[in-house]
Amino acid sequence: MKKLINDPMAFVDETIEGILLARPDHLKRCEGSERALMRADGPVEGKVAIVTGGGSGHIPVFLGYVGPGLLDAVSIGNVFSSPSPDDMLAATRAAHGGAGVLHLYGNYSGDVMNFGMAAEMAEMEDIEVTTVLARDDVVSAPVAEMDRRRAVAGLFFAYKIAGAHAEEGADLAAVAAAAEHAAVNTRSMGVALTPCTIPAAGEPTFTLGEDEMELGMGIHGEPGLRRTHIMPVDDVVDEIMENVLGDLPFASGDEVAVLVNGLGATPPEELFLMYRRTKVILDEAGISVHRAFVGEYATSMEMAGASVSLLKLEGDLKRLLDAPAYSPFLPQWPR
Amino acid sequence: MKKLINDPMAFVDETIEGILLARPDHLKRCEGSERALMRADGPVEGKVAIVTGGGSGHIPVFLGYVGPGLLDAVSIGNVFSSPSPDDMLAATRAAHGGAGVLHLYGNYSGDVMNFGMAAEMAEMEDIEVTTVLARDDVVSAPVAEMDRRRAVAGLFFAYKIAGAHAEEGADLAAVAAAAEHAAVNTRSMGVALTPCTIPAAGEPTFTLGEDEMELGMGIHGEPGLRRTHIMPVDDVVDEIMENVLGDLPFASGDEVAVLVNGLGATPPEELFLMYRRTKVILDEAGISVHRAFVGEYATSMEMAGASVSLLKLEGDLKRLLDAPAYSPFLPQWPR
Amino acid sequence: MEKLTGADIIAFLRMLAEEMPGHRDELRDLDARMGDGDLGITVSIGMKAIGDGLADLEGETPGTILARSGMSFNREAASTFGAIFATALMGAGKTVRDQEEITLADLPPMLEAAASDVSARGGAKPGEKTILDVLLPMAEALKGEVGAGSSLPDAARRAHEACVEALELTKQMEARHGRGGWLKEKSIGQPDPGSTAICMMVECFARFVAQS
Amino acid sequence: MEKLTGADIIAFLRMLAEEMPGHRDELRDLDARMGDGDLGITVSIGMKAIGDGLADLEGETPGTILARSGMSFNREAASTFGAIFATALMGAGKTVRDQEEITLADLPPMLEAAASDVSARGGAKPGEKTILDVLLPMAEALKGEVGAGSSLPDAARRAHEACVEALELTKQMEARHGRGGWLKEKSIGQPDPGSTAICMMVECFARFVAQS
Ligand SMILES: Nc1ncnc2c1ncn2[C@@H]1O[C@H](COP(=O)(O)OP(=O)(O)O)[C@@H](O)[C@H]1O
Ligand SMILES: Nc1ncnc2c1ncn2[C@@H]1O[C@H](COP(=O)(O)OP(=O)(O)O)[C@@H](O)[C@H]1O
Ligand SMILES: [Mg+2]
Ligand SMILES: [Mg+2]
Ligand SMILES: [Mg+2]
Ligand SMILES: [Mg+2]
Repeated sequence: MKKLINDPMAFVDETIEGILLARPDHLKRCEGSERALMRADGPVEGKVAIVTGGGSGHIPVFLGYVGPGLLDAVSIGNVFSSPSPDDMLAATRAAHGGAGVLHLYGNYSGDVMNFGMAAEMAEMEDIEVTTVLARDDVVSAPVAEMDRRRAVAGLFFAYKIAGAHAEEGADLAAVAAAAEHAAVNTRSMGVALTPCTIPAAGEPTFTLGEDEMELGMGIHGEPGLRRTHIMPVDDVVDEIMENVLGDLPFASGDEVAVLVNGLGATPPEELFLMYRRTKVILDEAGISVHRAFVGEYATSMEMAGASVSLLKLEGDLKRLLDAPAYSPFLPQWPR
Repeated sequence: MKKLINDPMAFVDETIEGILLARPDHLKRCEGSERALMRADGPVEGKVAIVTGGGSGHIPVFLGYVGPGLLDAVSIGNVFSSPSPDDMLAATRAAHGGAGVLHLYGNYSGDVMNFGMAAEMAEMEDIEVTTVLARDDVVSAPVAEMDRRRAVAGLFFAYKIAGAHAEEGADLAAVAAAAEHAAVNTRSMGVALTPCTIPAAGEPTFTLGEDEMELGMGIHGEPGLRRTHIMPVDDVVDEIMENVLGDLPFASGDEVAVLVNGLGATPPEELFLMYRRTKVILDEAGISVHRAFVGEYATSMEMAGASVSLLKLEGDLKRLLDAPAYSPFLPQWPR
Repeated sequence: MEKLTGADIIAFLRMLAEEMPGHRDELRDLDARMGDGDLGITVSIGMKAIGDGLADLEGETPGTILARSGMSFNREAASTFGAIFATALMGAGKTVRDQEEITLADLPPMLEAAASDVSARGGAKPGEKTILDVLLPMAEALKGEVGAGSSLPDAARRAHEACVEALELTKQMEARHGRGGWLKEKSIGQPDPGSTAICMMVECFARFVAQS
Repeated sequence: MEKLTGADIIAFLRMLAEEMPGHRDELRDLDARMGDGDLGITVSIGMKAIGDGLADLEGETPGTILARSGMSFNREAASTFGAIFATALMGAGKTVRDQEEITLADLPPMLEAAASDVSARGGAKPGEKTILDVLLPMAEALKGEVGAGSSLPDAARRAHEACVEALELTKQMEARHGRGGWLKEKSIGQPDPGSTAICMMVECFARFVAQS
């Protein structure tokens, strides 16, 4: 295990310490939890609070999305494991500005069950909670069973859009509706080239042969569509786009935002090669690109691989996507 | 070689195509060269133009630093190889806004010689050129031979500061002086855990054993201080900081900006672990941190490793570092 | 031993806290074949958390000890299994809330309450390769033992046998929940990792009541 | 063959363009031991660029062909070696600018001009493990051949021998320039990669003038 770490068991807590030292003006701890962080200027009185959370190992997901125009608080689990309901409750309580709380996170069963417990506890404290789940990975279940789909990098769009709507002063139902609109309009698929290692486990959770890649693999190594010999990037993108475009389905005349996300070890250069092919395919399909995001928006530590996400822009989505937002964990927005 | 690429020989040109497709509002080609890019709104009349360049494989270095408040044009070499003087000349000519050009880049002999040829050609066309070299890697030569030192991620500070001063309307001599001030006030040292592969070469240029790291290794795999068994990150930072602090030397009462840079495969989490220890050491030394930058500011494709850079803030440097600047290839600035 | 006091439950949980981390790699490898590999760590950390919390539970009733231990587990090792396991222990504990002791006759309703709360929390039904598929067969087996008037140690041995048989049957099931759910038909052939962990705990329980 | 016309220079450069890429891996490995590994690619791409540019140079003088070929090399394969090699070819070409043909007697001043321009461009002095350390010994050897009235093929063979000997001596030198410069005393023991490439070209030259 080649990592720049100290004690593997202290990995998450020490990372949080480093983050708080580096960003004292941006983040602070939520009262009553070592594993929950919030906007340094929060709670924002009268604003719908958006709370997220999930396993560690995915920065900027999750804590990197806390900030003005984005989310309010986050609970932090061990690497690739759900946070505890106590930490989720602490985040919910601390972020609550009197206008209700949106729990917005990825559709993983550990997170769903633990956030479910936290939401029940919050309701007992008279905090209104609504839940929206990102579930953008087209490979993870057939479209008819969308509620079984897992979330990958496309979660970014739901964060950005819900965050912008909350910042505008929308109420809880409206913020949740915008988040859900983004979630159901987003489709993603990825490819993995190398595994990553959970520090406390010490060994990669899966293996890929010297010349292999897995199309559709999830960001924790969940099984994908198929394992294949390394292919040229254009062929990889062709297969990704075939699955992504056909799923919503996207159609000629649509306007989209594109996210090409790197999982960690894949260099920026290769992400732009992926975008290059994506753009050609979209042009051919008569689909126009409003904005392209290319970079690391959801990582899996040192995993090599990438994903392409499309968000179909309709109604308010474009305005909300374009709204300002700030977090020092994110790439600068294209403008 | 596990990469998301097409033909390895087309890697650089296809990357540039992808970048231009993704960022049409931000970058355009310089006239007369396929390997030179500039601000889409350039040349900026009356402003000192800053031109950089170097080998590919380091995004956001070099082209990611072109933008408002930053640089004006860039020439792009093959992976880890200098651009040609023709491309440097094309960038110089295209960016020139009538107020002279600063050639600002890293101290690598290929770049120095080729930029030297380009500067001579530019002068023949009556374009005034001044050159400043970043040379921040403390390991690469003793302090008495600073002019033999290579540049690593600390180049970022020289870019940011020179870019801000040019944007303010300073003249060529003043912009060059600010760049040189940043360059001589910056000290860096890194560590490498795994190699990377030049696409056209197909094989890693160096090897490191399963349990080895190399302290002080350069961003192309240049030899460092010593090769050692993997150490805890705190010990790595201790050794880096001992070399960095002693070199300027930094002293109690100094105010610095810190850059913890990831080389590519090292996850953000680990960079924050590095910052955590760096901050403790600086506190103990009585050195205060004005701003911390933690992320990927200069990569080496899929290399795992990181570096710590310190900029001693004096005079105008703080104001220039804090000035706004925009490029979609960079992390959002801490504010 | 025919009755379990709070002190007995604490002793048993301490035994689990000591022994279960020894299964860490086995559970990790099993779970890694089901999509990720977190279960080994989850069970190690969660059991250690239970162990660390026991000192504060001296003098409490068996039901409270179980419920609070479930919460400790999931606080330190939150995860799908953590939430499910906490839900199960809370459900079981609730059933014997005010009792100072529990006997063999209490075990079937405790297991049934655990299963029904787990089902409510995670939406699983029997046959979907979850811990329900060992909890319910054990409840059935224990009902039989109660009817036959067995001793607690004999019944516990029998419950463990039923658990092992039921675990074997999970191999043929297709996972629908947790990360294993994405494997679809590829999940067939492997035993359910969560149920494997339960089986290890029951084996421990059988030894505990036999030896005390 | 005692004189080299423009057509001869083109034929020789075409031979280099065909043969030098065959040394790609050898040069890469040698250069990789000196800090990076780009020299193999540099020489392959650069020589191909020279080859591709030759058609446009038909009818030009030897000096122009050499100078323009140096620029082609560095345009496509810019690098330390590219800049140095272009500088060398431009310096050599300049020396015989207007001549339609070159003879043995032209070679020593061509090599000396190349070395002095390289030194001006890169700041190296003899003994610092650069191509100067083969260029200057070859110039000396060729001066001797001119004095002895040797034939061009004999002189070229002798120049190659001098180059091989000089290359051997670079092993003992400590690099100060390029990426090898950072290796300091660790660069001792390896021959200079750039000088190795020059030696390969000179070997080619000796064969060219012998066979034509
Ligand atoms: N909905 C559910 N109901 C009951 N048990 C479940 C459910 N989902 C998962 N489990 C149990 O949890 C185990 C997996 O736990 P864990 O590894 O923590 O979760 P994940 O699958 O999210 O990685 C499974 O083997 C199964 O026994
Ligand atoms: N300043 C210099 N003067 C002359 N030759 C040089 C100089 N620097 C490097 N060289 C030559 O160039 C070769 C290295 O070329 P290359 O691999 O392109 O450069 P780099 O060392 O930057 O990777 C060296 O082996 C040496 O022969
Ligand atoms: Mg990375
Ligand atoms: Mg990366
Ligand atoms: Mg699991
Ligand atoms: Mg080299």
